[in-house]
Amino acid sequence: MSDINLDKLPGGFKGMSEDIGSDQTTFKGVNWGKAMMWIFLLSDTFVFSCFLVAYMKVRASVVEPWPYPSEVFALEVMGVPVPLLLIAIMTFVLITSSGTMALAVKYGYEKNKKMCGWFVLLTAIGGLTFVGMQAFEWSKLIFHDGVRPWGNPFGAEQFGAFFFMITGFHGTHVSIGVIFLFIFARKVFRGDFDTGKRGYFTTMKSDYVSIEILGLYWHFVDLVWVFIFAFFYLW
Amino acid sequence: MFTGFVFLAVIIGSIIFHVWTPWWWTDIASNWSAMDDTIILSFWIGGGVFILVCLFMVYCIFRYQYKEGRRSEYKPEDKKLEKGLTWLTTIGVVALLAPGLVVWNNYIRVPDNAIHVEVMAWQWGWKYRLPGEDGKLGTSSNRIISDDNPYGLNIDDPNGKDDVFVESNELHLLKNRPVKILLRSIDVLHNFYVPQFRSKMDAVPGTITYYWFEPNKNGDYEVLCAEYCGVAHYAMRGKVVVENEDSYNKWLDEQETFSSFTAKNRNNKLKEKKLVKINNLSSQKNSILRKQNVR
Amino acid sequence: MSDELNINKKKKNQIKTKSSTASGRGETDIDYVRPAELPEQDLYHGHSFITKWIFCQDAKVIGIQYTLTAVFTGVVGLILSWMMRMQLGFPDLFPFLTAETYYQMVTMHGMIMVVYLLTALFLGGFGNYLIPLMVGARDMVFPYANMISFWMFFVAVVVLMSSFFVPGGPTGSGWTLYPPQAILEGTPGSGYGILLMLISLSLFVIGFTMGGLNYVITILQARTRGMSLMRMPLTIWGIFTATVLALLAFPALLVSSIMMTLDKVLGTSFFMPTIIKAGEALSYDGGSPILFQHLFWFFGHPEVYIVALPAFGIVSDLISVHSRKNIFGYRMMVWAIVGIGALSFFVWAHHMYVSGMSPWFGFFFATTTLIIAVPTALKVYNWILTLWRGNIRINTVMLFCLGFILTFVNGGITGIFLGNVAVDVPLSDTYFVIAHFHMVMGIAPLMVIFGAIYHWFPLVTGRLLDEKLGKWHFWTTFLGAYSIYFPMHYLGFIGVPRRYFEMYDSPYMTSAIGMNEFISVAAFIVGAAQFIFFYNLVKSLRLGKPAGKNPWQANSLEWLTPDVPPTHGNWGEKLPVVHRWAYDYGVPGAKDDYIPQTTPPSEVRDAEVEKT
Amino acid sequence: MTEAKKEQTSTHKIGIYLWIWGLLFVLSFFSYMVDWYNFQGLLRWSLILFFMFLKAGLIMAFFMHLFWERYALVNVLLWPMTAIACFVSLMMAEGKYTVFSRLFYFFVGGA
Ligand code: HEA
Ligand code: HEA
Ligand code: CUA
Ligand SMILES: [Cu+2]
Repeated sequence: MSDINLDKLPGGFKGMSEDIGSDQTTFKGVNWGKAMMWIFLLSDTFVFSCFLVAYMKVRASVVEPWPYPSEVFALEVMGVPVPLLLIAIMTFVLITSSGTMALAVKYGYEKNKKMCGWFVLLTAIGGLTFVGMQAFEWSKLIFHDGVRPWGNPFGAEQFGAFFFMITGFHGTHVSIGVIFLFIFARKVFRGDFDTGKRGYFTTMKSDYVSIEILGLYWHFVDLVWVFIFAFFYLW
Repeated sequence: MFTGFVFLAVIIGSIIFHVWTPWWWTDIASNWSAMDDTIILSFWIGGGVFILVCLFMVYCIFRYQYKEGRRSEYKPEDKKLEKGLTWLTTIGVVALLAPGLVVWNNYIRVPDNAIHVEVMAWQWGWKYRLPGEDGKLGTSSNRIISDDNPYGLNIDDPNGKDDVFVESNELHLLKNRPVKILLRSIDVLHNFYVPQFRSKMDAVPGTITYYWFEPNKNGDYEVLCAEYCGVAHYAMRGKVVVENEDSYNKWLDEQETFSSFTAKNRNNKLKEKKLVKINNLSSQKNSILRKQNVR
Repeated sequence: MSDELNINKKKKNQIKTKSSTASGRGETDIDYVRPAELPEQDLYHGHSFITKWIFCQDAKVIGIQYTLTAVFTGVVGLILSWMMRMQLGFPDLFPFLTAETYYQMVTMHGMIMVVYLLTALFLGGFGNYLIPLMVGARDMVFPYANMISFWMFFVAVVVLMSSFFVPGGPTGSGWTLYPPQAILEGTPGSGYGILLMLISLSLFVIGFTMGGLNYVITILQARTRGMSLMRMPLTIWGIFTATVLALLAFPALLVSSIMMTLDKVLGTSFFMPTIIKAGEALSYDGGSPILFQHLFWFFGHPEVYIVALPAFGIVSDLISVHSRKNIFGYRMMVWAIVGIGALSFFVWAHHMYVSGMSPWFGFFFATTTLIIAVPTALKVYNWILTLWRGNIRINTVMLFCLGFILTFVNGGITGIFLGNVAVDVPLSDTYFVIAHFHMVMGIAPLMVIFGAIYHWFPLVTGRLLDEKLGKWHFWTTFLGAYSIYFPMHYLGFIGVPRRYFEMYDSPYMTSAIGMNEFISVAAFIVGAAQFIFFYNLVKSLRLGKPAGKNPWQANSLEWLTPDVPPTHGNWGEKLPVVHRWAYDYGVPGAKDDYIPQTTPPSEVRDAEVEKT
Repeated sequence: MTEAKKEQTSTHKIGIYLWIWGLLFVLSFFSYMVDWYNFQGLLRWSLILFFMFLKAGLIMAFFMHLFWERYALVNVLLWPMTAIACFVSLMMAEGKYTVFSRLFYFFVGGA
């Protein structure tokens, strides 16, 4: 992609001012698609931040008691309620999938078709598991505990509303990610990225960078979960 | 040429309009003359800048109109000039901001001797509630508003017993006595605004907002709703009467208090029905207050 | 600004000496530009009518599509403003104007003008057309997403317009859509109208994000050789910063739209506290209306700069070209744009001084708000200092620029009134605010748009617009609009609140009847004057004077394409190579009074260019 | 964008990913423990936020490769967060103000 040798460019803040002062590209050695994904994620960060800010503001200002999440989300294991058990498992699943994604990206860099493909597939399965558990959690809350967006038996109404909205929005991100992971797993195995096959819609050539870009998205989904976990479940 | 003259005319016309305008603010009837003063200050500084900048522009139009063969000056940057202008502007901004903040500081600090008045806004009208002898308003809740309890007062709150209901859109105020307006809304946003008092604030359902002023001129004033609240927003008017002690007390005596109101409605089984619920609620409130402190 | 961008350049002062003695240096070295970092872009060439003109991936076509759609919505907004003015100036004359319809018109007028006209026109229209051309790219970096972006916008407009035809009509909640009122009965269009509005806004945001990513990445990653950020025309800086603002501010709008939709449809209580309607408590409880206002203005304030910054950028270029002088203090201009952009995320609650938010916020937001005046002031100074000692062509384009400066300074200063929290208390929610933002947003950026259209029409069509009609258009629009809004401030002083369907008989308000009539008449005239403009556009499209290449003797890249109007791919065989900034006008020692960006130093050896 | 010469994008040893992976598990476990042991008050909040930011930082720095990216990109991504920080802190203040006035003027069941 580029003739410049990144290792020869100065790093740190000096490198930054030179990159910004330079022509052609500001982010040296960063592929267009990757730059776009980063900026998109920045924008998406603002979306999630706004959700969380709204949640914090409302939670800080309701006078009804806020349901106690570690009890609401407890699971019974052999008769003993374990707080946040499911959430803990979900967190671990998501982190696991993030790890496999990181490895997929690594093998993508190395153009290792087989390993890359398998790890992408693994990630997809991890994501699917997460979504499945989330579906379970939702149905438990809805059918078992009677939590609704407009009310719940435990306390402040907004609990259910924010819960469904925020995890729903996050879950949508995960689901979209899963779909793309499967598509890209297929592409990797088919060898699109080795032959540079042209995309169906965009007519652009395929490249292993796509795996890295997809990886960014997937890690971001994990990142958001870190914040949701802290602010929603632990608060 | 023509262009320059028209622009000049626009500037001069603006000044003339400003000086001779028949449309100006209403005579002030409260203590907030400081707001008027800051506006005047803003006019001097802002207007001055406007005139200077635009006159300079007009000068340039006249002086540097296109001439075949003339070269413009080539001077990409003048650090000194730019620095100077930055400082000048900063000074201007500070000169405007500082008095503004002082006035705002006064605006949000209510004097201790202010009478508390609850303004209750609804689509589309106003009602008021005054504290009784004790000078305190009782707590309330929109949830329990009903014909029996039009202000949704907490029956268990002793402060509320002697509260005075003013179930009309006309409010009387004492001259030269600060009032703290406590704004309450039962449906949507409204804003209690009397141009002559200069001050305003939104009434927000789900919370209580406030502002204060000291009326200092007797008379009748029209209340306008200054926050869009639906189709009849423009028609949501009220009336404030500022008067002296005697007539004020006379008016006050004509109003009903909460206890007389409930007494009148005793047969409406208000007590039995509501008290139970309210007792539950107030014990809940304490537990929440405790929780809030814990977590 | 004609130094070589040598990769190994060391110290700044060294460059200065090097470039000021440019003529003394060896040929190869002077014209050195570093090798291309990027391979040629893959372009998709449409073959059928549909792929060439409808689902087209060429940014120029997309830009025109955006422009036409936006102007269409603008005309709708204009007609709505006419009807509003009919009611305000001559109440009772038009019985079909009820309070309901009036509020629906106010709302649609505000929203259309701000979001669907100005935002779409500046970023979608000018952005698409100019960015690739001005930075020397063949197209946007993701043409496909760019195409989708326009069609999303188109659907958003269709959804918005369809709300005129649903039962209950469009929403009448004011363009700020404040709950609880927006979704309760008592506000017109609180059923389908508000839903369609929220859906349309969400679509707009999603569509815009796709376009916005394109603009940002194209500017950051796809510039041609020699085009450093500090050589970009200010137009690009303005559009770039505005796009970044949009990408970061629209999320708040999206989130608040989603939450309000849920409140409306599912009965959640995000923004809805306990509400008594007709003596009954609704099922809502515990929500916070002020939260919506924070979210809205966290979007809304950047939004007003989203429409202002591109105007700032474009007007800088227009002024520079038509006064044949380099823009004064280019560096400062860039920093000011970026600084205004950054600051605009810290001032949002100045729209909420009297909203009942925590009163302590007043101090913080008044301070940040007034700080913005400083970079803005610098921009104003630099515009007029660019005129100073220039060689000013007073043509239609320049007239619009001058009109912009005057109205912008006027509106900006009334903004300072409002930003100063104690002054805002009496003036908030009165016609003073209306006058402020029409001056600074309704006229000033529109002046720039008109100027820009007169300026770039020859590029797009190859023909010049008619100057005579243009001057008529300018004078009626400028003088007319000024006489609409200048007196309007004084309505605000009297205390007339905004969003009043009728003034009734308050003594101090009825004193303004005459003024209202005058304003209305002026508004009709100004609106009608736009048809001169449309006539001019249509006429000149076929009969205008052929412009030839570079009719304004401008420096920036868009005029330097091999074909005028530029074709798909913009640059023919080879991408241009840039050797200088876009403002080398009137350089001493040079033969012409302008040196295009592509001219290598060796061709203008005697020019004493300064590095800026 | 087509003929990508990927050589310069140096790949990293697999070890580093595994390390980070492990760390993330450990940190998640710790933050879970905060709830398990039911810490309260300031301690709870400092721990929650500490683990949160640490986890987020690790993911961004290593999994998303920000650590190896050039400063131009890193700074572009991180500075906008100040706006969010400002928004968050002001909204917390606002929330406190609202709850204060609600408790002061209303009694529960109201609001
Ligand atoms: C393009 C759009 C645009 C722009 C650029 C601005 C610019 C500014 N605006 Fe405006 N504003 C709006 C669009 C815009 N505004 C809209 C749409 C609304 C109403 C929304 C609604 O409620 O419906 C609004 C409302 C609004 C309010 C809320 C009023 C209210 O509802 O009570 C406030 C308050 O602070 C405000 C302030 C400012 C300030 C301080 C600036 C500053 O950026 C201005 C800076 C410019 C200058 C100051 C002029 C140049 C400077 C000099 C020549 C130097 C010398 C000056 C001094 C020393 C003072 N605006
Ligand atoms: C950019 C924004 C913009 C523009 C251009 C306008 C243009 C006009 N506006 Fe409006 N207006 C708003 C934004 C704008 N407005 C907003 C945000 C509100 C607040 C809404 C609310 O309270 O919710 C408002 C509210 C508002 C009110 C207050 C209503 C009320 O509070 O009760 C009034 C009253 O007179 C008014 C009048 C006018 C008039 C007479 C015009 C014009 O007629 C002025 C003259 C027209 C022009 C100068 C040209 C118009 C442009 C085009 C037709 C497109 C042209 C094509 C190309 C560019 C190629 N507007
Ligand atoms: Cu009540 Cu407007
Ligand atoms: Cu603003």
